[in-house]
Amino acid sequence: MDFGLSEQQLSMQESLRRYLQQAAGLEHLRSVVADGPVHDATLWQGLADMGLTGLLVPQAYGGLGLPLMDAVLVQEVLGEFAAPVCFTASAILAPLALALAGSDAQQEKWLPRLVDGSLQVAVCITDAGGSREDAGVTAVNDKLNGRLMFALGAASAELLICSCREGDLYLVHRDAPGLEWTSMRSVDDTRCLWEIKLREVAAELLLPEAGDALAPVSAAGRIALAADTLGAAQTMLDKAVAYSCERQQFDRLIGSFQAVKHMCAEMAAELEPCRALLWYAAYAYDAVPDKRTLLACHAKAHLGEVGTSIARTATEVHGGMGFTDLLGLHYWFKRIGFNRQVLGSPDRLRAQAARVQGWGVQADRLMEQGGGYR
Amino acid sequence: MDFGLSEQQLSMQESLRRYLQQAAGLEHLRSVVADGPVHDATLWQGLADMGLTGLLVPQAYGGLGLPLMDAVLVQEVLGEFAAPVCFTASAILAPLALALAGSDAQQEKWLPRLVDGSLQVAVCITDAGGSREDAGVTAVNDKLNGRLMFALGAASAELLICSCREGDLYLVHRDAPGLEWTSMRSVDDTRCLWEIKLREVAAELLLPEAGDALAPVSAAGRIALAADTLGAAQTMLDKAVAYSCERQQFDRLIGSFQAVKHMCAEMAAELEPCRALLWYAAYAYDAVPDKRTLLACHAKAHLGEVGTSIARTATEVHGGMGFTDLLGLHYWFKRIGFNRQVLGSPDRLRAQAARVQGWGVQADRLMEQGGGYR
Amino acid sequence: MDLAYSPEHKKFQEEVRDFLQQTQPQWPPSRTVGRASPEAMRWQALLIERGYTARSIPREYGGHGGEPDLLKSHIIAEEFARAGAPGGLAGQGISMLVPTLLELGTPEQKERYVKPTLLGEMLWCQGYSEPGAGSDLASLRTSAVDEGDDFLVNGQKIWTSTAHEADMMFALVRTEPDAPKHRGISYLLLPMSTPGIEVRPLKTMTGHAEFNEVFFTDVRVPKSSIVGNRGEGWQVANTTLKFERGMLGDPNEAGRRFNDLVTLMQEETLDGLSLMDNPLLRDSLVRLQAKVLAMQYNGMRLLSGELRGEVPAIARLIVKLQGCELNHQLAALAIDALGELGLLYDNSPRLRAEGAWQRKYMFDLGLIIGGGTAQIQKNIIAERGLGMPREPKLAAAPQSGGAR
Amino acid sequence: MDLAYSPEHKKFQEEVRDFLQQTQPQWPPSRTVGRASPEAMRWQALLIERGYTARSIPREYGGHGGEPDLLKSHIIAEEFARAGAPGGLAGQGISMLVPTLLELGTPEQKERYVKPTLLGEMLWCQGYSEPGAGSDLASLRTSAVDEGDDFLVNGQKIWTSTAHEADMMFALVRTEPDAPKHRGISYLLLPMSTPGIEVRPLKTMTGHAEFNEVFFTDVRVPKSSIVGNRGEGWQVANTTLKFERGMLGDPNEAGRRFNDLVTLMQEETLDGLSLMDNPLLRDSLVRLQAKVLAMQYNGMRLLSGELRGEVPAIARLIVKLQGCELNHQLAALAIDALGELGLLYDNSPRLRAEGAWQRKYMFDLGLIIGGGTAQIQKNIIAERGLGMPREPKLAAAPQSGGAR
Repeated sequence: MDFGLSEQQLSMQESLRRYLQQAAGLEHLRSVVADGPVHDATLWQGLADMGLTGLLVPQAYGGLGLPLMDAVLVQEVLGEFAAPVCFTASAILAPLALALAGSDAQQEKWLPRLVDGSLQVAVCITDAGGSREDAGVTAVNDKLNGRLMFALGAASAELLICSCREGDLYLVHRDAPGLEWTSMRSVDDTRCLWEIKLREVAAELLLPEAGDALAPVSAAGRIALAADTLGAAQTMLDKAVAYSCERQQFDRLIGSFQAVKHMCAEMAAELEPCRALLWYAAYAYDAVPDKRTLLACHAKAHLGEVGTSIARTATEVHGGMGFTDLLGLHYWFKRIGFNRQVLGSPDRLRAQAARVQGWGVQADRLMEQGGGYR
Repeated sequence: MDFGLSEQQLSMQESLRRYLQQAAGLEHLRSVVADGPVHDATLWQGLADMGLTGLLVPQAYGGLGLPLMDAVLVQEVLGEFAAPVCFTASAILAPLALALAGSDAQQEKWLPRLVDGSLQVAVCITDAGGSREDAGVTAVNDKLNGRLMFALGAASAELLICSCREGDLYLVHRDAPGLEWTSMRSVDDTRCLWEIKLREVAAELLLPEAGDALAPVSAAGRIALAADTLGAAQTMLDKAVAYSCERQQFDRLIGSFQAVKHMCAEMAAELEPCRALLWYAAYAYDAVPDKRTLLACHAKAHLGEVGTSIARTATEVHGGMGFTDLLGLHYWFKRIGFNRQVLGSPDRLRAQAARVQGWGVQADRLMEQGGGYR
Repeated sequence: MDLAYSPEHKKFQEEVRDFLQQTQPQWPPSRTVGRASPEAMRWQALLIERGYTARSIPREYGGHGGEPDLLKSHIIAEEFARAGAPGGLAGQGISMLVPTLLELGTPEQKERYVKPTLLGEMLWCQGYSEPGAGSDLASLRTSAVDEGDDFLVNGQKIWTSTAHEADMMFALVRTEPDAPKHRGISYLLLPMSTPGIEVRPLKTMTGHAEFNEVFFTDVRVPKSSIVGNRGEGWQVANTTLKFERGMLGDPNEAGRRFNDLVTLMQEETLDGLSLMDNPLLRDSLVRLQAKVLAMQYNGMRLLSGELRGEVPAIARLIVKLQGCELNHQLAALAIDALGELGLLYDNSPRLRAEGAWQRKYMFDLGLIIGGGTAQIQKNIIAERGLGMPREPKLAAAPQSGGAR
Repeated sequence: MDLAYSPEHKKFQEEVRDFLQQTQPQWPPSRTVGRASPEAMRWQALLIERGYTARSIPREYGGHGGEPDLLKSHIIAEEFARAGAPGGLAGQGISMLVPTLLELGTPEQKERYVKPTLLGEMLWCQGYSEPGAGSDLASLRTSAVDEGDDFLVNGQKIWTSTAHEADMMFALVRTEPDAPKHRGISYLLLPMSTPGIEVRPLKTMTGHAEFNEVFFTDVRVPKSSIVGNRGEGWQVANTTLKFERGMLGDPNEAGRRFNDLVTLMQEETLDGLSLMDNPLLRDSLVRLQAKVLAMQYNGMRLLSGELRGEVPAIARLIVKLQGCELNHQLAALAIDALGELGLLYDNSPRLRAEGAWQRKYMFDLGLIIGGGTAQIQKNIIAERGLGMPREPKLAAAPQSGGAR
């Protein structure tokens, strides 16, 4: 019995941190996102060269075939650095969906290119966040019609994996006729978001041998974003502590004021148990499939709340400097804000966590009859 | 334009405080409630002698015929002292219901006895808090059948005013055949609660000339309990500040620690705006009837939340002593807890505040169809 | 408790309403903080003439010269807000410098500065905060060295909004370096065109440069530019800060924001159902409504307190802390209600309210921190409001290094 | 990350399960803190024999004499909890005094006290806190004056649970009045039957006397009753306090309480609808579930850390603060879910769970305050966990009077 990370996992995180310290520091981040949301291709290639984009790809296709946990640990470190890459879409959701539900031909064609970093995939699971402005696509005879909102993924994505209203996953080529991509701009310029219109677009159904593919893909995405928030929030806390041990006001370090100490202590006290929750959610994804959805909902919802609170408190500890662009603290603040809403807001995730436990189903049924509230 | 209390109102509160300081101090409270929930008849007579039980009774029946505000200000001071009397039932709800919907004969018979303090009335508005264990009474041909839970009022109450499932108010004599009273015991021994079974009990309908009587009576009860919480919370805050300016630990007054200061500051910052909210709710009860229900819901819900938080924080500021019986702080703690639940919990009141503004009616309708959730 | 107006004030209220109805075609675009447009300046002149702004400032200094009447001022603010009409010019020159000069300025200073400031011809910025002097403002270091008739100013200011377009600055500088912290400061007026002043925009987390940094290198300022006595700038500034702090946490802003939030929740849907039908969002909305109302009524209570001449201390001290927090919570709920749509920013497609909710959510954090952080506010409430003991004096020299 | 047990531990797990199944008829009523019943003492002896309690305490002192195996201890706790079986005897004698004696006691002290304590024959209470020494424990004043072979003890203790039935007390007393605060304290063992000791029950807000006050008037205690060195009682006590703090905020308690809350919400109705169908209550429930799970997994992480020999510091330091708060929030939600029913207490008709929710709601507040208040916990997390600077030293004598 061992509840914790292995030596290999810890050293993988450490080497990634070392790499990002030199390749993705604050100045790099600033320059890369200066003109809006990006996927940093150079950085991506660096991750591929470290073998990280293929962590989840089966060994048969050149990947490492590791459990979700390892990719989640990478995502955590990317969150620590607010790294401007779409890791969740191309290195977590895409390989999982393809490995789970792709045909041999599809796997052979695409998985190796995920490993070498040459392929970017966009992913849109509208269901996860709920449908706004009637977004959603309908599949008839493998033709998709409709509109997807809030797809995650790089501008250079060649493929799109999306869910349709009926709950199936589809694979779509970027150059398929009838597709129209529009870039959306969120507060967080370190990830890209898209609106995609589809008119009679040819698509390939991703159908697993057993069960559905949407649920595990949703769960993995949520765990990944929770990990990203864990990393980002830890960075904000660390920066707040460090700043409070440097900054003087009223002839003393502000970190010696009890108010500041308690703000930092509360952040730590909220955040630290999230680490164990996240680990268990990632572990359960592979080891306890029954609890997959429940724990993914809990991890993302809870980290969404804790992260938001830390983003705010850490900014406050920095005083005016936290509010300026000078320290760049806001990149993490916005990253956490993004993770909170994408793939399901906390209250929506809690409702789903209740549903999978059979709690309050009568109320849900009544509301669904009335208009689809989930 | 004047948003505030008049000289008369302030001096009425001051004389009441002076009276309670000598007649209802902590030692008195302890001795009175030693054996369980009570209505302190001596204290009640004292209030009657000051003219306070007749504040709301029309002048024609010997009362002062004042607006609700004045009774609310009395209730606030009673909350400050956690005074063991059922003022809300006998001096606020009963005179309002009788004045609003009583016949001339009923008014003539009962109102003067409210003024001189010789009559106690119990009140039960089951609707306000929602029905637990299918409590509720049905009225057919002025006969009541069913079960009332959580009636407020003294053991010596001669009358009961209650609402039936259909939403009407009824007047019932304590000695009417078919009535069975059972005392309930809550954490708060300074007020009495009753369960009342009714089998074919003869009752007199209280029907106002226009509108219904239940809504204003509910609103008044809620504003009264909110006022009680305001007074009780203010006492807890004052005691916390005073204690922190006396108690030394680590060679300094604990009130000089920033953590303790901020706890007290946060209590004050939360509580002080409640005062204006409560005043406006009491004022609107008579002056802006359209907003009566909305503001009553807001005042009680918001003071319920703020009060709970202050009850806890003020106890914490007192450290271990706050947890003991020695300082008696818990009488206020429990008083606030009682006010939070009785006549509608905060979430239920917020739902009603939304409904009267037409917000979310579709969802409410769906849920009501499904089982009566309000 | 009587919220009706006297006949005189009712009449005044009608006057204001009539005025606003008649002048609607002349309304300039809603007021901004920086340089006033010609329309805005004309509007300002009209408002002064009618006594709807600069009401009690003497005519000789460009004001309306009326008797102070708090209730009329309240009616003006209320009616302008109700009609959605732009008020008079704002900005730190009008709200902070003018009252200070009227109280402490020399006749020449009043003569020279008040009227053009009121009319929007002269724009001011405030030079108080420094990178090392935020919460602890009195530790400011920008120096003004005595050089005969002039001071030679060197140092840096931060958080200087409108510095890039201002004509003038009112600033705190250290004229007596050897005096105790609070004693060696003077309050100085200086033209922004003086050689040696450099203004750099200060970008914040919102992505915009709402503020500036201002650098002083051997900037020469005549000694006659001091307001109040030399070395007493701290007291002069506190006269002014009082006005600034009164503006933060305005419950009317919370009211407007709340109404926008209600509209949003009525208009937006999720999975085809109105957001207002989401029981969790609705509950959060009503929870905030109670706080908004409480702060608005608290504001009315304060107004009545001023009319009576007895302002309830705690009710006043908590306004900034509670008001700014409430505004922030309103923006937070709007973002949550919008979900992913609430993340959108800049000129994104599907953007709601031009990204105002996110911008406010972030800017509010700046307001929670600025003008006395939430922590400083709590100290003030505890010490001045509740009479709790001050932080005890420390034993020795400044701590450094800490226990890391 | 691998949550499976090794074959050895799996086998052990089965052994425990079998044992519990077979012995179920013998289980005494669930364990209490005070004096043990004869059945509980027999059960305790059986558990020691099997190594399910007092596992690694040497046989010569009445323990099982096994090798320490944290994982087996964890399995035991887990299986007992799963089966709902009563564990071994608890109480401050077993959990705090015994480990202290084993570490620092003389051979005579171990000989004399450990075995009867383990077997439940000797009941202890703890004499640390005093009315004036709570958070600031080191300022305690109960004096033990040197009188040749004995100390003469005078003073008062508070928060002494089980004092009214205990045989013995382990106490902190001041033996060196002139030494610095932390240096003059000694750790003393004394029979509660010693003349001059008076025990008065201390009623708390729950209405029950869970604690006592203990008064000492010229109580004579032989010097041989000191544990550790004279004047080093502070260090001795800290060995013990470590054990106490580990017990507060137990995530298993949160788990049990959460399950009870789920049952409550499934069984109770409001207006005919299950409480679980109330979207607001359900949301609050799930919110707390995430916290309960997080604290439980945090506990597993700590266990693994102990097994590895590297306990993550912050994960450990936060347990008391977060765990006690979480338990309190669970009770608060239960009360809210029950509405007026949640107010009922004592032997009221319609009472739910014998009033346990209200009792816990209040008692938790005592736990949040006791054993290091929430504020002290935050200081510790900030200073020891995050390496932030300590409170700077004060300038002069104690403040008094304040600024009121």
